[in-house]
Amino acid sequence: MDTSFFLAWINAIATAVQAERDHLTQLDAAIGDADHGANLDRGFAAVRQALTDAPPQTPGAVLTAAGSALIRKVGGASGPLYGTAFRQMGRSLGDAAEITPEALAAGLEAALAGIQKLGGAAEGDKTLVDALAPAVRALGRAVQDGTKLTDALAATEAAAQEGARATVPLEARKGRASYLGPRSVGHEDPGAASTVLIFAALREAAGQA
Amino acid sequence: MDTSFFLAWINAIATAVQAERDHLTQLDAAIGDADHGANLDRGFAAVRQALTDAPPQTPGAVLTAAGSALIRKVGGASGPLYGTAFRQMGRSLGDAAEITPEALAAGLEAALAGIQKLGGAAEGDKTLVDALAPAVRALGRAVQDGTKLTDALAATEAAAQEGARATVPLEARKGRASYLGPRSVGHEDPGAASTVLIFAALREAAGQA
Amino acid sequence: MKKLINSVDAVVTDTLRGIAAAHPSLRVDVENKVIYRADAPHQGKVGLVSGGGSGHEPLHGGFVGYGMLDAACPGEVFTSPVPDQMIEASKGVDGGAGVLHIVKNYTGDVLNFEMAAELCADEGIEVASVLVNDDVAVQDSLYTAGRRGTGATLFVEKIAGALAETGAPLAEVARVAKEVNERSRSFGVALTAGTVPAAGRPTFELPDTEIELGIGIHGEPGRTRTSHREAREIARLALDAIDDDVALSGDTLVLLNGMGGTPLMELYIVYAEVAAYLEEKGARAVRSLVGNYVTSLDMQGFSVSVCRLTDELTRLWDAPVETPGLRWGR
Amino acid sequence: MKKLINSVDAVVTDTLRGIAAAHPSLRVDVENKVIYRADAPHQGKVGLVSGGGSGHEPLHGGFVGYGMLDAACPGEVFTSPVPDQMIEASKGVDGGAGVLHIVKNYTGDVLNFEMAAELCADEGIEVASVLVNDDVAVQDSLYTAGRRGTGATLFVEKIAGALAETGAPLAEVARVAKEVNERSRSFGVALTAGTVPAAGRPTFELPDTEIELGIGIHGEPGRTRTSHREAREIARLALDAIDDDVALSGDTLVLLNGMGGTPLMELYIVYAEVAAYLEEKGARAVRSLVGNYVTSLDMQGFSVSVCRLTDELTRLWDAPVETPGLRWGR
Ligand SMILES: Nc1ncnc2c1ncn2[C@@H]1O[C@H](COP(=O)(O)OP(=O)(O)O)[C@@H](O)[C@H]1O
Ligand SMILES: Nc1ncnc2c1ncn2[C@@H]1O[C@H](COP(=O)(O)OP(=O)(O)O)[C@@H](O)[C@H]1O
Ligand SMILES: [Mg+2]
Ligand SMILES: [Mg+2]
Ligand SMILES: [Mg+2]
Ligand SMILES: [Mg+2]
Repeated sequence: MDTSFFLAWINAIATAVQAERDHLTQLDAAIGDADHGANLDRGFAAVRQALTDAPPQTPGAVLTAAGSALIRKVGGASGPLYGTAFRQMGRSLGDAAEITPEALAAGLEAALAGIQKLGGAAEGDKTLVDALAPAVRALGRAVQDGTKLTDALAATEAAAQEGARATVPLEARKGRASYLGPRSVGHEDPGAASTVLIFAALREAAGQA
Repeated sequence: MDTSFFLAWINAIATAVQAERDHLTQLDAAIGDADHGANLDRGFAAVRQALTDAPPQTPGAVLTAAGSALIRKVGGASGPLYGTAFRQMGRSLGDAAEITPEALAAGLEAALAGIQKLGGAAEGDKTLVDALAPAVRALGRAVQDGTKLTDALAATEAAAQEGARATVPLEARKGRASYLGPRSVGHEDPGAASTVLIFAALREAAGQA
Repeated sequence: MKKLINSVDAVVTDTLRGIAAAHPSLRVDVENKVIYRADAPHQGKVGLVSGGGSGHEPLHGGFVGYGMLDAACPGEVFTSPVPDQMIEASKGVDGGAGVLHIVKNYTGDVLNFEMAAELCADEGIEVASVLVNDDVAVQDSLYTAGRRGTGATLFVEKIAGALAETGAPLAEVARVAKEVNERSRSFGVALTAGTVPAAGRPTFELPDTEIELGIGIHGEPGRTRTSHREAREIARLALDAIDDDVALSGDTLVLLNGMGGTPLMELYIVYAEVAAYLEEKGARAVRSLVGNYVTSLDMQGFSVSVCRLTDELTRLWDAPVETPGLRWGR
Repeated sequence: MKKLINSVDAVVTDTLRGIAAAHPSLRVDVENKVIYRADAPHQGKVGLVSGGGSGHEPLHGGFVGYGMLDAACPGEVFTSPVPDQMIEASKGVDGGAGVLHIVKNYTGDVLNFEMAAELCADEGIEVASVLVNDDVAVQDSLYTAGRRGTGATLFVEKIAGALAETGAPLAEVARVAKEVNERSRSFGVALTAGTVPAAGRPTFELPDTEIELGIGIHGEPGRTRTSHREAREIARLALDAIDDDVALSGDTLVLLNGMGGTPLMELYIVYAEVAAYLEEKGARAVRSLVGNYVTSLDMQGFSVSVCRLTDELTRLWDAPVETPGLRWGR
């Protein structure tokens, strides 16, 4: 996976977030403050702009730039969290020009660690970690098993999807939804839903590559 | 017509205003500020209270006390206008113990004159004057013709009713409805509607006497 | 209807209890429905009394205090107060220099204040009255009730109050009050109608795509209805109406007033357009207020009032004031 | 959705343009979205910076001025600002005595302010932070995000601002800010939900017969829904929640805060009940504010905040302040 692969991924995320903007916002209206779609759409539009204005030359630089743009433009909880995730992943990829599946898996592990260090959420707290953590584990396993990349990424997306769905019955302990206590039960976490979009975009990018 | 006749009249007005409170308010909502029913209901409740607290001994005193209570408790445009009307009528009746139809007609003329002096409205301005003036004229004619009192009061009520209905197509030149300009057209004036109640109550009181 | 009230009949009394509890600088006669400066009357100072229907808070009770009103008489919701209240208030604030009645031009207010003024005269209190009629949405003529009094009432109360505080005589205070009114114009726009508690539902219905132009402060519908549009264009419609009536120029005092249910954010958005419009016309908003001052229950919308200033009016506007609703310089 | 805006995307910028036009005492950097005191920085004075999502006006921009904040950073509607804004603001107000960040406890605000504080430290600006978390509607625990910051933010900004004005060092200003927060509790009630411009419809639906208890200021639904009832009982529900958390007694400062769409009349009606409740408990509201201060767009409802005063806090509360939203003593 080269620089253009990662540019394609980011692009696919931006497209998906724009298409799902209202859906994400509606999820956030139920247990948050009705801005998750608007936040990410604004953020990934800024990411696209940043990548056009100063095209990065390595996969790591693409992700670092994307993360920085998210931190600069999103605000809210998801801005620093996703921003840190992309920046940590970018740092983990270093300045390699070509990324192996193993490096991709390690990068996503770094992203997860970054989010958890910053936000302090564990699995089961009904946050995007509930989609991200199983996806990262699924990718790690698939890569270890030598699964073909497109299959590995399909499994990753499926794991994220399942993790997101599994947030529905949970009571939130982190983020705004936690204010609702038991009333947060019965709704999908918006951040988990946007994490699914990120992994769907990754599979898509791999399918086109 | 003796003191108890006038007490019965006032009582009948209070009952009618209470029953028609919402209707009067809805008329006022269309071209005013949605309080005419509440205003008059508050006012005639206070009138009832005043007449119970200190029972007046003559017809004139009944009307003067009623007018004073309206001025003290209603506020708005209708409070001083109706209050002045009853006070002027009370003054016109003097301290007679028994009121003739002629004196009644003269009293209502005084009421009309009081309202017009205070409010400056002419017929056709889409106010309660549009119901009051033709009613006063009808009573004067009937009394002059020697019509039986109950018939005379039925004609008076009919004239008020017709006058009220005739306010519908008018454009208001006085009161709040005048702010609407041409948009006041097509609605019955709430004050004209309450004037009809007053004459209906008068006919009722005569029917029971 | 969903309101924070105890009962429809108690709204005015309960509001007065709240005002009394919140503002030790005021003395509230809940039974007679009069709000006084706690330290009224002031010997030798002209007393300022205003009043009108409730539902316009902070007008008038929120403008009682140093440098503004000496007393306010709240009527029932959207219903002018009764003469008894005005007489009581006038007696309570008369410091021997007479009393100025500030009356918004509505038939009810005018009639009740007129009756009160007559009865005050009978009791030996000198009363002068000023009529506020700033609303350009209403066509004025000899044969109609004339223009409504709306936002400019605040200008009149503040500026006349400042002059009264200097010990000026009644005729002078009345003169400046009239001058402020003559130099002021207002226009209002509604996005939704307010709900009178006793009526239980909005005074008029507006679809989501329409707004009312030329509304007053009593929930009466406006002169015309038009399609909802950008804040910029709505501000322009309002200011065009004012500018058509009297050309906007020079230094002005601007009140961008919320009708009660509109958030401050939106008022600032409109104010940005108002300031830009004035500049285009070669006028300048050298003094301004943005917020809820002369409201209409929970109505959504705004009114804009412009007073063309003179040096005297600017100086009096800047003079110290200390009321619940307006406070500076002290 | 019917709002006075030019476009959904421009609400924050247009609001800033309006604030800039209305308040010459402020310097507004519309592009970087920072509102400064026009005369910042003050040499030797601790700089106070706060910020948070837009839609809560006058919080925070309306509290920039003498005796309160030196700068405010508005985020998008209901979205915390970004670190760049906070860094810019901190640089702009640092007079060499360090900067206090006043942060409402929301994950987004906390994370963004944390990042900003780190980057400020890198640039040699001393930063202390105080977290406001006064909302008793939220169950607090080690494993959750903790309590929200709501109305008490105003108390913290006013009192810390007054102390900073005396030239007190950063540690002292941070100490008093924390003390105010610890002594304050809030609870909110909604009659209707607000509408985020970008979402286009109310965040939640409430039937005409129900109210939400324990709402925050971001349109999030509350903890429980109950039947609508008299203002007296609703006030009691709110104060019971506070009193259960920390017994109400002694002299208190009370904020009866409107959520943006509720008229002042109703706020006074609720305040009368709040004052009566406190008296029943043997506490007293010796200082109070009634009005729209920490809002949630056009939401209808109120929040009540109570701070148990000390002599020091009372003195600092009474100290002069001159901001668009709060002004006395000058
Ligand atoms: N402490 C946390 N750790 C991980 N994710 C979190 C945390 N707090 C919130 N989130 C995620 O952020 C999402 C909300 O993002 P967004 O709506 O953009 O921000 P905000 O909550 O500030 O409005 C939540 O759905 C949740 O997945
Ligand atoms: N100048 C006037 N002369 C006669 N009647 C008037 C005048 N102004 C208003 N009215 C009457 O008063 C009625 C309204 O009364 P009400 O609603 O109680 O008072 P307000 O208009 O102050 O709310 C109108 O329908 C009209 O009939
Ligand atoms: Mg959100
Ligand atoms: Mg009326
Ligand atoms: Mg009325
Ligand atoms: Mg948010």
